[in-house]
Amino acid sequence: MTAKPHLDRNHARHLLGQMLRIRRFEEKCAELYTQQKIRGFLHLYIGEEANAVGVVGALSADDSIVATYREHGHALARGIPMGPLMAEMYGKSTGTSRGRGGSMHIFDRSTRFYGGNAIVGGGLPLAVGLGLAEKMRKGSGVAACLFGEGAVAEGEFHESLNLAAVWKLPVLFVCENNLYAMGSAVERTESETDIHRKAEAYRIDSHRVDGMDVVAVEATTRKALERIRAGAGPQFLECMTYRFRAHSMFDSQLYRDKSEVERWKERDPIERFGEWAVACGLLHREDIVELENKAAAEVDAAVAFADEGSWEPVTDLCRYTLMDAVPT
Amino acid sequence: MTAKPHLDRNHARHLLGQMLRIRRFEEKCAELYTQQKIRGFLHLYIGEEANAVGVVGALSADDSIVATYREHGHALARGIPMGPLMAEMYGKSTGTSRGRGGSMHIFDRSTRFYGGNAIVGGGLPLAVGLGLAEKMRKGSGVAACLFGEGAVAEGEFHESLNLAAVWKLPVLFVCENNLYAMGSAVERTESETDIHRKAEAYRIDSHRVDGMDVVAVEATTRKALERIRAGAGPQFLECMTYRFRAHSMFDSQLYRDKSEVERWKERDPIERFGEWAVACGLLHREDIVELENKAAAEVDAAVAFADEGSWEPVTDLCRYTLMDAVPT
Amino acid sequence: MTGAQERQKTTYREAIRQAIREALKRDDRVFLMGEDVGRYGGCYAVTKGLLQEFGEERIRDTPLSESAFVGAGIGAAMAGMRPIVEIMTVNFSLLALDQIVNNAATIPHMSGGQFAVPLVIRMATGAGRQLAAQHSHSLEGWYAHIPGLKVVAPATLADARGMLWSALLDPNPVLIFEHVNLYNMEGELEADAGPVPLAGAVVRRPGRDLSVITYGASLHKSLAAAEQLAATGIEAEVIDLRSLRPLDDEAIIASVARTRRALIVDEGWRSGGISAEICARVAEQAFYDLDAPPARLCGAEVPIPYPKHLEDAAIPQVDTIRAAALELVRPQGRTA
Amino acid sequence: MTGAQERQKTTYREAIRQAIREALKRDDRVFLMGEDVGRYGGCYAVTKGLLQEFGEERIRDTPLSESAFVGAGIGAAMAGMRPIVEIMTVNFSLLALDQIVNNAATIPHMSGGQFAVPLVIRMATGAGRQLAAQHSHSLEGWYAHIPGLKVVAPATLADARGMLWSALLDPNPVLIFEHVNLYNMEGELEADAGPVPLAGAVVRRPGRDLSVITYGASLHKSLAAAEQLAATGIEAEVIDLRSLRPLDDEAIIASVARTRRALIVDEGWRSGGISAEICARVAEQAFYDLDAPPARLCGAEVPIPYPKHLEDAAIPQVDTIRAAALELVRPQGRTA
Ligand SMILES: Cc1ncc(C[n+]2csc(CCOP(=O)(O)OP(=O)(O)O)c2C)c(N)n1
Ligand SMILES: Cc1ncc(C[n+]2csc(CCOP(=O)(O)OP(=O)(O)O)c2C)c(N)n1
Ligand SMILES: [Mg+2]
Ligand SMILES: [Mg+2]
Repeated sequence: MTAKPHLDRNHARHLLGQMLRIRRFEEKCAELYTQQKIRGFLHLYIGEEANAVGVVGALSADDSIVATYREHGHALARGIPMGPLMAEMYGKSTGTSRGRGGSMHIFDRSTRFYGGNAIVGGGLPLAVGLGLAEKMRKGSGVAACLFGEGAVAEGEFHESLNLAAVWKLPVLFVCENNLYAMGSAVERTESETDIHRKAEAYRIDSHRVDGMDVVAVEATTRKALERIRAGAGPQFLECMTYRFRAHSMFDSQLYRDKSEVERWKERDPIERFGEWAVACGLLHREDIVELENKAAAEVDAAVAFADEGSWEPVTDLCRYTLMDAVPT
Repeated sequence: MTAKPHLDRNHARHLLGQMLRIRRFEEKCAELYTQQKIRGFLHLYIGEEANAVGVVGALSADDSIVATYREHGHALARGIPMGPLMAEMYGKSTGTSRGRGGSMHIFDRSTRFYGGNAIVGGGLPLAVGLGLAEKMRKGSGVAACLFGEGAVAEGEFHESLNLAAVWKLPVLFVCENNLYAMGSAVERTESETDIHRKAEAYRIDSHRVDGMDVVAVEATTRKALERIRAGAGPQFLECMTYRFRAHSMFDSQLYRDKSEVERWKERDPIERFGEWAVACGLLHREDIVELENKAAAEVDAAVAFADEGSWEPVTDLCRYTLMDAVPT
Repeated sequence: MTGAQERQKTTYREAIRQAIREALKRDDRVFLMGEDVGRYGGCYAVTKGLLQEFGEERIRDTPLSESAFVGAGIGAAMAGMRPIVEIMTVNFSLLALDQIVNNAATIPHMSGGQFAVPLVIRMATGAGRQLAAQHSHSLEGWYAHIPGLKVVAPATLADARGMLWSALLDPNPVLIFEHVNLYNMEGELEADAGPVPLAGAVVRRPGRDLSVITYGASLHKSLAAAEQLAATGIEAEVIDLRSLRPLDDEAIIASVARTRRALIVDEGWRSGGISAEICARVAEQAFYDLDAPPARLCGAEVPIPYPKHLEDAAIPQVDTIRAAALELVRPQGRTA
Repeated sequence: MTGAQERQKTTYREAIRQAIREALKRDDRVFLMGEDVGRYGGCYAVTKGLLQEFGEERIRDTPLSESAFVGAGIGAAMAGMRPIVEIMTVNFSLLALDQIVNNAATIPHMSGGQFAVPLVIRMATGAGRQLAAQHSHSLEGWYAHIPGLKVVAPATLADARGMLWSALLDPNPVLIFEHVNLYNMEGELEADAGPVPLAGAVVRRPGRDLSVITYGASLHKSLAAAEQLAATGIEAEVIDLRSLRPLDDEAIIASVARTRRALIVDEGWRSGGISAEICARVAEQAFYDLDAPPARLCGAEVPIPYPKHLEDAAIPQVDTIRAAALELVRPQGRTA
């Protein structure tokens, strides 16, 4: 881990703070799941926080985001308030999407968060369209699209990369390669496992980065965004990462060794960054304690907010199936 | 054009004869189309004959074939008799598929011809399945799949190549790159126009060949088949070719210059091979005349066969929508 | 319809092209994309000349990748554009179905109303050109099953032009189905013909003896059959549904209540087609008004075959519509 | 059902697994492929243990590529194998729809009967697990629109086991829909329970006052509602369709002719769903036997939402079935 230009104390606090918020939020979600306050599929991002914080943190307000069902981290990094996010996890009407989407479908118009998409690969064409709109309007925004390495096998991945490249659209494709798609190791599902080389088959600039290193992810993302804004067309990042938890809450993890998980945990992005920042004097131990406390307080408040929220009335069940107007 | 080991006089006669059969058959089809004996979409292969003859000619009886709506050449090269083929073009019950498929959907069980498929890219997954069946049964057959360069942008292309490669299936992917998909030049639709390099993104061995040179196509195909039979997994050929005619009978060809067409016609695979074979003493001019005569006679007979054929009774309209048994 | 307007001779194809041209001029958020819509001029020549007039930015030839360009249309619509996406033929739209059903039809509701998808998808549908089983199906009734979509099938020049207009004004994804056999249909259109609402069936021919409920290319066959029936003294009312989702229950039930007999004519497959839905609604809502069971005349349940005689036999024709109407009005044998 | 047979306690999930195991043992042309069917054990744990028992050749984990592996199943079936393809959830099957509709359902007819596609596709369907709008739909009725397919929805342990068997013996592509809420259902099964025909509805509960026509998970809700109705003196006959394509008209009409009232219960969206088709057939074929209009109770026409109260409200429940039955038998207000 090498210090990058912008890494002052404030920024280090920011990065660590964001990762901690995400981690603590999700740990709480796991707990709430066992209490059955959160139901359905819950996909935890624990272990992968450096990617959301590094990538999403590098975006500006006029950029847009498309993510997957494993998107709590991206939503928090984007600045979606934790209360409505937690309320959405509960399915409360005070949630980001009135509770209708739940964990897998966080949407937030005000931060240009175009959804957690639960069809693997299904978000990529949307991101191409967001990029297209931006280009046609001569805006400077970039559409960032995050997906797992499992999506790479889907036809929609292929079609989307080609279309973005042919039309030189401002799209940042970010593959969060955590080595598994549910129980399928990437070596078993991809004939070419070096995913970022696939991007080259579309003549898309492509970079692989250590996804357990928030500083590296952020720096690489910044460079990619600069190239896009300079008109170079789409860019591709492959973040090498690992999920510490099961795929979802229904997964007995027969497909991987505990020892493999343990090995990756040694590279925990939060601990690693914290230790390093303290070691090189960027942060004090007290900073960490303070950030932890803030995160804990925020999570508590979010749970309270979610608990208090009301349920959407059943009479509204069909509302918005058809829209009366385009929201502005 | 360089002579290859197997190229004796007989084989040269065979290659030229096959190409001539295809050419004359299709010229007649164009005529019959204006007479409205053939209807619907008619996609002529004229100019591309070296590919069908080179590729399909190299296959053995236990190999199988999946082609597209531009498949008359492949059907003839495979040995489907011209009479039933022409009857199918008419829609007669004496056609290969009782007339139900017409020009775009030639099927022939006895020669393992698994269809003209008219969904661009739609045949590739089928070929993967044919290869899978063969591998699971430990047979030595190869599934050859022919498609245009337009199919390369489709998701089904991507998914199929990956699956065949991951499972090391005996599939020969043959891209007949005639530079256009309807009116879309490949530079406008592919960010990487060097198609055979795309195959490498799946770690599939890939070769580009001059598709106007029947000898080269055949030799390259043979080598690819050998590698597949030796267990190397799928192989990919890109045949560089050109269609001399319109995409279908409804095409005013606004998208390309006449001069471009003329330039390619100078490389006519039939003339070129004929001239060369005569020049190097493999064939006599009389051979060519004789082959032309044979082709003409065969076409006449096929037309007569088709003309004489009856229409499938309307009472059979729904027959085979559901099958009573698996044909054997 | 202000009678004083200037009327122009044109075709269904031209009417759509005109509608697209006007939309492109009226609203700079509108653009067109699809396979071969530009240089080639569209596989059914609907979009010929538009590239020359509007340029490559707004008339976009796409690679063969139905899922990506339909999905891109959804994304662009969510971001505020007004894309018109052309899919050459309804059979190919199956390649984009994930995007249409899982995204376009779902996101507005699932996001709690935060995002609309004001997208228009046009596609050719139907049999009659001997294009066989991968190019000839009629799946518009099938799409009408999906909440979150609007599905229309203009059968006249005025509707072809005016419904595209309304579709672009609508905040929801609208699928427009253009029957391949209508493109060459000639007729007159007012120079300033306006938008036509997306919902609302219309009586194309009034009659007292039975209601023939239909849409698209079958409308014209039904009208021809009605003429023939009139010669034998039977007056068929012919209803053009125009919209398959939503259906105009009121118009359907009002007509059936008057005629007391309903024949639904539809080129799609019978089982679970749009005719089934109409039949069900008639049975549910007009049960006590009916003098006979509702009847359906649909496409045969087969992949459409290539030869003309079989293709003709596979879908409703003037003859078979007339026969079905006769059977409904003067049943052979069975009495109530 | 030979009463003397040994019966084993098991679950719906186990019954399917057992059926797959037996098929793999019985016929070496049978193999299973799909996402995570092997190492992971299947997303609903149906296939757990099969990889260990049968090995990688016959239990094939596929990449995430629904179109390719479904299409590969079609190709392998055409070449003489007997593949079982698992698609995790019906919503994802939309990605493979081109292969299912344009190839599997079409090739036998289009090739003039030269090729059959003896393929079995299993998928999970339905709501009830709070999985929201991209994982919870009920599209089996939609698939039932497609000629060339057979569509079944086993609702009992015996059917889950026996219909898979029959599906593998069938020369046609068969889609098997397994409702997510049934997997944990417990019951007894005979040790040597045999194949169950793919067509043929069955009366699960006889009754004289109305026919409740349903299938899948709604069967169990309907039976529960029937019990409650019985307490109020109303005897509902409950028909389990089992197969949605073909439909068993004879059984449906016979029941309705007896009870003179039909209520169709179905978790899918109402418009153009399988209930519409049944309603239409009842209206067409049993019109003169009906004492009241046929009625439908279907899923609300929305993408299924995540929260339990809304998800519950979006699909038929015991309460709403009972209420609909009551309304049909003792209508409030309206008289004939
Ligand atoms: C089209 C589709 N197929 C299958 C699934 C079921 N599924 C959900 S997540 C998942 C694994 C995806 O893996 P990856 O893309 O690597 O993302 P990760 O879960 O590792 O973040 C699968 C198979 C789905 N949601 N969509
Ligand atoms: C999925 C799909 N989309 C569009 C079409 C319409 N279409 C038929 S042929 C064709 C061009 C295909 O070009 P290519 O693959 O290069 O083959 P070629 O015609 O050049 O032999 C198109 C767009 C189709 N048949 N299927
Ligand atoms: Mg992964
Ligand atoms: Mg081409």
